[in-house]
Amino acid sequence: MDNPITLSIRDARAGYATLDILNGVTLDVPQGEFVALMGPNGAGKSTLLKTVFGMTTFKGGEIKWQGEHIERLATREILGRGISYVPQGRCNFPLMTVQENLEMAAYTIRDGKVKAERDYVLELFPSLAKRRKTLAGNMSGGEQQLLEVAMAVLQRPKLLLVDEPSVGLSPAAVGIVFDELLRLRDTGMTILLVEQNTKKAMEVADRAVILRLGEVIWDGSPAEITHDELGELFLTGKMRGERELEAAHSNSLSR
Amino acid sequence: QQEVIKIGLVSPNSGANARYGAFAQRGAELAAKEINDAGGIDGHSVEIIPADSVCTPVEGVSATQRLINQDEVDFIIGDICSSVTLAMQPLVEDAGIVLLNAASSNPEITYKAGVGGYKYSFRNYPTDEVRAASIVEYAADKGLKKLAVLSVDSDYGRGAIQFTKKYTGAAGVELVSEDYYKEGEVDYRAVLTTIRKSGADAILMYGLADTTPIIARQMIETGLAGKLPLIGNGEFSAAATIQAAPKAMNGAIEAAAWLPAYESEGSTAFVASYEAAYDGEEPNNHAYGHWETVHMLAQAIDEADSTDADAVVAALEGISFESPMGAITFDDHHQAIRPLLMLEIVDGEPVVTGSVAGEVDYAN
Amino acid sequence: MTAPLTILEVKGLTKSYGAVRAVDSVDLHIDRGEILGLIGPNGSGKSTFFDCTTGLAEPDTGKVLLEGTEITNWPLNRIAREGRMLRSFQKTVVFKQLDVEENLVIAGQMFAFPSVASTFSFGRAARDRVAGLRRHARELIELTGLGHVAHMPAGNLSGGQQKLIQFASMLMPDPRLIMLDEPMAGINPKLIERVVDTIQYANREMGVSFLVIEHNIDVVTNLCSRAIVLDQGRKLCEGTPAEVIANKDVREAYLGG
Amino acid sequence: MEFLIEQILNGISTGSVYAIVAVGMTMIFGVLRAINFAHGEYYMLGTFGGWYAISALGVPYPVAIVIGVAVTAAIAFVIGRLVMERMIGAAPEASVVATLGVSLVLQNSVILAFGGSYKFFSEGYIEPVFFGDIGIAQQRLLIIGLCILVFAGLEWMVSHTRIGKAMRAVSQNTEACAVVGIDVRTVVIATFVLGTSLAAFSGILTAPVNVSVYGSMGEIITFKTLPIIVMGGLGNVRGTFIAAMILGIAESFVAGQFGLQYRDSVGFVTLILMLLWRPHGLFSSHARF
Amino acid sequence: MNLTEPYQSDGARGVQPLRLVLVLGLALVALCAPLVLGTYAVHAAVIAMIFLLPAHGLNLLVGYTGMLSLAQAAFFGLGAYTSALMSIHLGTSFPVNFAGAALMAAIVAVPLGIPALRLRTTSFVMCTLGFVIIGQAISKNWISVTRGDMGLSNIDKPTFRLLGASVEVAGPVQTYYLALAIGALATGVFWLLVRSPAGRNLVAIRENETLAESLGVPTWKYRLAAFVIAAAFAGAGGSLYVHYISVASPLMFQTIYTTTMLIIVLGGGAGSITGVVFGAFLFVGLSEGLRVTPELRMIAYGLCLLLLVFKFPKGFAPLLQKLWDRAGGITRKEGSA
Ligand SMILES: Nc1ncnc2c1ncn2[C@@H]1O[C@H](COP(=O)(O)OP(=O)(O)OP(=O)(O)O)[C@@H](O)[C@H]1O
Ligand SMILES: Nc1ncnc2c1ncn2[C@@H]1O[C@H](COP(=O)(O)OP(=O)(O)OP(=O)(O)O)[C@@H](O)[C@H]1O
Ligand SMILES: [Mg+2]
Ligand SMILES: [Mg+2]
Repeated sequence: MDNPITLSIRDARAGYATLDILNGVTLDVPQGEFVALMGPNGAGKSTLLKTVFGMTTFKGGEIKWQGEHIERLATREILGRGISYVPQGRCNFPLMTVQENLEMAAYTIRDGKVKAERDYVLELFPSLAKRRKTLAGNMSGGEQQLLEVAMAVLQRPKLLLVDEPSVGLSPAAVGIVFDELLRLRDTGMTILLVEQNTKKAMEVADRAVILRLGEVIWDGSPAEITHDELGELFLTGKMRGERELEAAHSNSLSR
Repeated sequence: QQEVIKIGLVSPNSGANARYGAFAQRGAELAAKEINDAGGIDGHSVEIIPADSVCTPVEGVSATQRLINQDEVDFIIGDICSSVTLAMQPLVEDAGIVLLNAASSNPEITYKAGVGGYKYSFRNYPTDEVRAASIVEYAADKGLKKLAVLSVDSDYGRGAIQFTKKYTGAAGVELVSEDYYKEGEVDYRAVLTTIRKSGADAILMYGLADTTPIIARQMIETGLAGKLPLIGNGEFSAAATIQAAPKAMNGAIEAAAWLPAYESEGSTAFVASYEAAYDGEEPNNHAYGHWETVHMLAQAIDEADSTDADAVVAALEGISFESPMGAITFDDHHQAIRPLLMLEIVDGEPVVTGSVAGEVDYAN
Repeated sequence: MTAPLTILEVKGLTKSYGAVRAVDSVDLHIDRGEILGLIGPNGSGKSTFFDCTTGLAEPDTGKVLLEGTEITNWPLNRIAREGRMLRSFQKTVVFKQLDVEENLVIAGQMFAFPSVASTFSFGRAARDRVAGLRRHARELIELTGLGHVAHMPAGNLSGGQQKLIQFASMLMPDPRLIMLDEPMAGINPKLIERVVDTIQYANREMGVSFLVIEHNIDVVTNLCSRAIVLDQGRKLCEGTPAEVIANKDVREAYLGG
Repeated sequence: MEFLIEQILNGISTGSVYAIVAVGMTMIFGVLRAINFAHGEYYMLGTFGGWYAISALGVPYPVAIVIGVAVTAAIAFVIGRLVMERMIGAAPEASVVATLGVSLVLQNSVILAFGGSYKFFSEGYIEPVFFGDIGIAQQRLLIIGLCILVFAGLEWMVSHTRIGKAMRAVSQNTEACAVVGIDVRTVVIATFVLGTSLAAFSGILTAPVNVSVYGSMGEIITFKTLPIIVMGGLGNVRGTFIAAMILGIAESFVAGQFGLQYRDSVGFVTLILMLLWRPHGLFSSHARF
Repeated sequence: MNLTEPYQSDGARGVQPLRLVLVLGLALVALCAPLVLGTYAVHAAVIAMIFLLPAHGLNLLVGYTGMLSLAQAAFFGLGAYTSALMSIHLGTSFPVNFAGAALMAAIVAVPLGIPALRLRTTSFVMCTLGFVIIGQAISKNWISVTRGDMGLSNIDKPTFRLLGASVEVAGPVQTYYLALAIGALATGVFWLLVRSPAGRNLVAIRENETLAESLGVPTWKYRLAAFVIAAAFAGAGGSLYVHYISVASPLMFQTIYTTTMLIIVLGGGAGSITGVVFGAFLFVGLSEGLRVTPELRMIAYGLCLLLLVFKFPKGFAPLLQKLWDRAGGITRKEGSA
């Protein structure tokens, strides 16, 4: 993994209106890396993705994409630079059919390949193909989730920000989605994935980043951390070792 | 030091009826200017203080309250919409200020004024009763026995028809259909179509000046023009109206308090100076009415030789005002007794066929 | 070993939308004190099944009986109020502008007050009732670990936090039966453990029965005593989680080989 | 029988006018989720523009149409940038107050600017043509024709062009728009200008048969339009057309049979009856909870 | 965040001296106003308090239940006619007419509400607007009762009859105190209402109806209740109005009445009692104040509305809330945990 750094976040601080959520996040992502962002609920994972995509109030630090400052750009401009975002929760056009939603996904792209790609995702997710003509808003939760992933894929991003794609998906569907993500990674796409399904995330990701209270508290290869330790981190923000050290330390003081 | 005589003018300056209010205000201000240029009312100049009623009782009352308590006017003229005038009457009564109305047609206004009623309210505007009566008569003479009603949906339009019904029996005239249109209505085809079927001889209309041309044109469309004349009131005789649809307006019969085309030096002089003052805009009857009323008030003040309300009331009760249309006096309900012109449009020109000065009988 | 008393019984429930048969003559029963799992591929009709049993949607055919009384086509609110049978929604919903505590108090109200009319009273009695609800709410807030955000507008909380509010709200009235639509979706592993504990706690201590839709197989296995699999609106199979997972139809339809 | 035909004809000719105004409003509602209580004012502005062009500049009627629409579009653009743009994502209540404000300003500015006198619109093709006993002004036939053209055009635009798709998208989910790269602001402004221009267009088209031109003429149109857009299923182009025709014909019959004074209730009575029968409007599709 | 006003457990307990001063001060001002103000200003205050009643009702619908209803004007008119007809034909005294008007409005609201409440959002708005239009048509055409466009005129000033003696409340100043009493009472009742558990359920409905349903709240009953109560408030306002203005005519169904109520509530701050009370005085005051320029009046008013929307999108309520908090020595953090 000695590819050039494409996305570099330096001491980013951001939030909503007056309240700060991210207080100084630093993260460098090399081209073509698959990064899994994890952390307890409310840690700021979604906020981080939104911040990269320019949907929060930015409060300081810097975000560079392919060497260019993007922290002050409008969402559309960011999208124009090859960054796509799959938000958490419902984000489709409920009164349009699946077909139309997929068409809208490629709104900014004008070339012949769009149709072929649409057919590709439809055969990739047969349950969508079945519902081609159903209104997106009437589909099941999982079906909508799939639709949104499909929409992102159609945007041919260089960097894909995807927020909890596995929510509400059956194990089988989860498998398909992650296989697709890996395939995209192999085509050189950089992926920033937020997952609560840590097991699955650890399997597929090249690198795990753990966020807590708006700060990166752990950053390394999934191999270096067991599932239990991960849980510990979520709760206390500390690894086992550290806790014992501290205990010892405080003892020594109390003497 | 000559202190100014303040005359409050309550009229709609905004909303649907703003265009009538504008005429009223311009008429009144023109009169004030004329009076002041002639040296004022023995030395005192007069000032018109306008206040917006939006043609809504609550706004009208507020406007009046302001005129009385804030601007401390000596007299009030207004409003155009009857409901507002009715709401103003008790106020001026309590405040002891003379109210001269120059445009509202609801009979209540004077049924409740004068003897045993509001002491300070006067109306210098023909009642629709007189108008209605004379129109019915006239129609009967012309052999127009079956009338289809198409009037504006307001106290004016509805009231006029109520009075008409009072006189139809005697004159052997029948109303074959009744329709009332909302102010600002633009589509009369449907109702005109029905009227064509109804076998009426004429369309009886007490309407608004600027809807007459619409109706006239749509009469042409629906093939009524030339077959059924318009009779009643609605500035049929205004140049603009006739020119909008001459074919339909020919033969129209109107009973009007005043019309721009009326040949009398006072009237033509007014039209001239109005058009001079307001870059060529043709005055309408509200403009004239308020112009005339201000002059009448001035005369009353002059005769009373004071601005004291009771003195002016006395003066008005005894007044005999020489208007361009003829002499005007008030009956004991403070309703002006004034001439009403009957006129007919003969190939594109209004022709005065007579003048009536009926009185209201308050018996029923 | 006396025969367990069934709390909810559904007979031949069918619901179709145009051509789609979302739910196709499904029979199902829940015993008192049981935690039943409902799983199946996406679009297999689980949520629709919930909607039809809880009165959010009208079933085409079929019967729903709660402790013997038929509640088919009762409106949602009546089922909740009189049946004490509550449900959560797959799409997380909370009272966005109200703080967490208020969210829970509202959840408790219709059960603390006997009638609609009585809620219009503002006397001491009413205020005490509400105060009581508030205390109860505080307990549940602590139980679900939302203490530090108790007074924040629920709408500003993270996806997971909102799920927890939804869950806590349903514990406010002491319910008979709770139907959860993917309670674990988007909740972090550690919290999942806690929610599982809470569910089991409510089940043990408060005697609440559960019907749980869940895609997280681990959760289903260590939470549910029994699981039912839907596929394309039909009941595919039924049994202990272990049995169900072993079933080969289930493997290909749901677990993906 | 012939009477029936004539009333239907009257209805259609009225309906066409409503339709053109209403479709603009319904499209604006679509993208902003806001009822534009000032919509009638643009109808008024258009009429005034045309009237002024004719009476002051003495241009022929067709040119006046262009001028009227252009002027309105310009004003609408400014208002769009200053006011409507900020209504994106705002509470519906806010947009009610804002559009009421705009309506007051426009209406009374015109009253102030053009004074109180009567204004009559003298141009247009008002000579009637007769089919047997039934007469109708050429102008009305023109309106009916243009109305059909306008709707054909809009239908095509909404379902086949990018901007059309974008409009539908904006009306459904603005966050998703950001995600797929639709610029909500531009779409809103464009829709607003288009919608108001349609109102203006309708205004000038009807001016010759409606003759009278005055500052508050917009209000009555706004109120005619409101029930139509709801019946048509808010934001639905085709629905609006049908609803407008239904209302036009219904009004003609009521006016013809029961009397003109009941006409203005027709719109809302029909609406309420319709809503009792189909609470979600005639043509609206709505997603599951 | 003013929408949660009644429920924010506001940190400070016990009586806050500053607040006490504030409240007593306002009360004093209200009581002494007529002594210092001119008749015209007093009259304006009366108008404000008359509109306050339907505004409270509207606030209950928009601010608490989340239903934007334009029907308030219709019930206002209905109340006015009822009150007027009672005093004309039955010669009853003001309290009776007042109650009668409120009751009539409430009763009529039921059959109107039942169909209307099946609707949501815009459809509901239009349906309620329809009620006003239809109300106008009825008042114009049911001539035998309403005398159509002639209207009902010189209706008695509010009169009270106690054991033979009959007192008439004439003129702005006297009416001011009557209106003040009624306004204060109404505000008090409203305060209790929204503070009651029912009030909380209404807010729940505003926030998310389906969720409220799923928690056992019979939303339909509550929405109907809100609609009826709101109508009663409007009817009462109409009664006070007609006895003060002394004319009832179809003009009462003009849009200007509807918009005035709307602006008072939305501008004052939907969901906040203080906001609406403030709004009533502010906006009536504004429209009166602008009379200094008859021609520019409405234009200026319109511009003020735009300014309002942009500067205070949630009305003045949040501002007042801050003031109130400060008086109570609270500084509320913007939510953050
Ligand atoms: N729109 C918003 N306005 C105000 N505060 C918000 C908003 N969205 C999120 N927050 C706050 O930001 C914090 C982080 O939210 P975020 O959604 O980033 O968490 P998360 O890590 O994505 O959690 P989850 O895994 O549950 O999605 C939360 O505690 C929440 O209170
Ligand atoms: N209102 C509706 N109109 C049309 N089709 C619908 C409607 N509601 C549900 N469906 C269809 O019914 C099927 C079942 O939907 P449902 O939400 O019950 O699935 P589910 O089992 O909950 O799936 P998931 O696990 O993804 O939530 C879906 O295929 C959906 O497309
Ligand atoms: Mg998140
Ligand atoms: Mg589901």
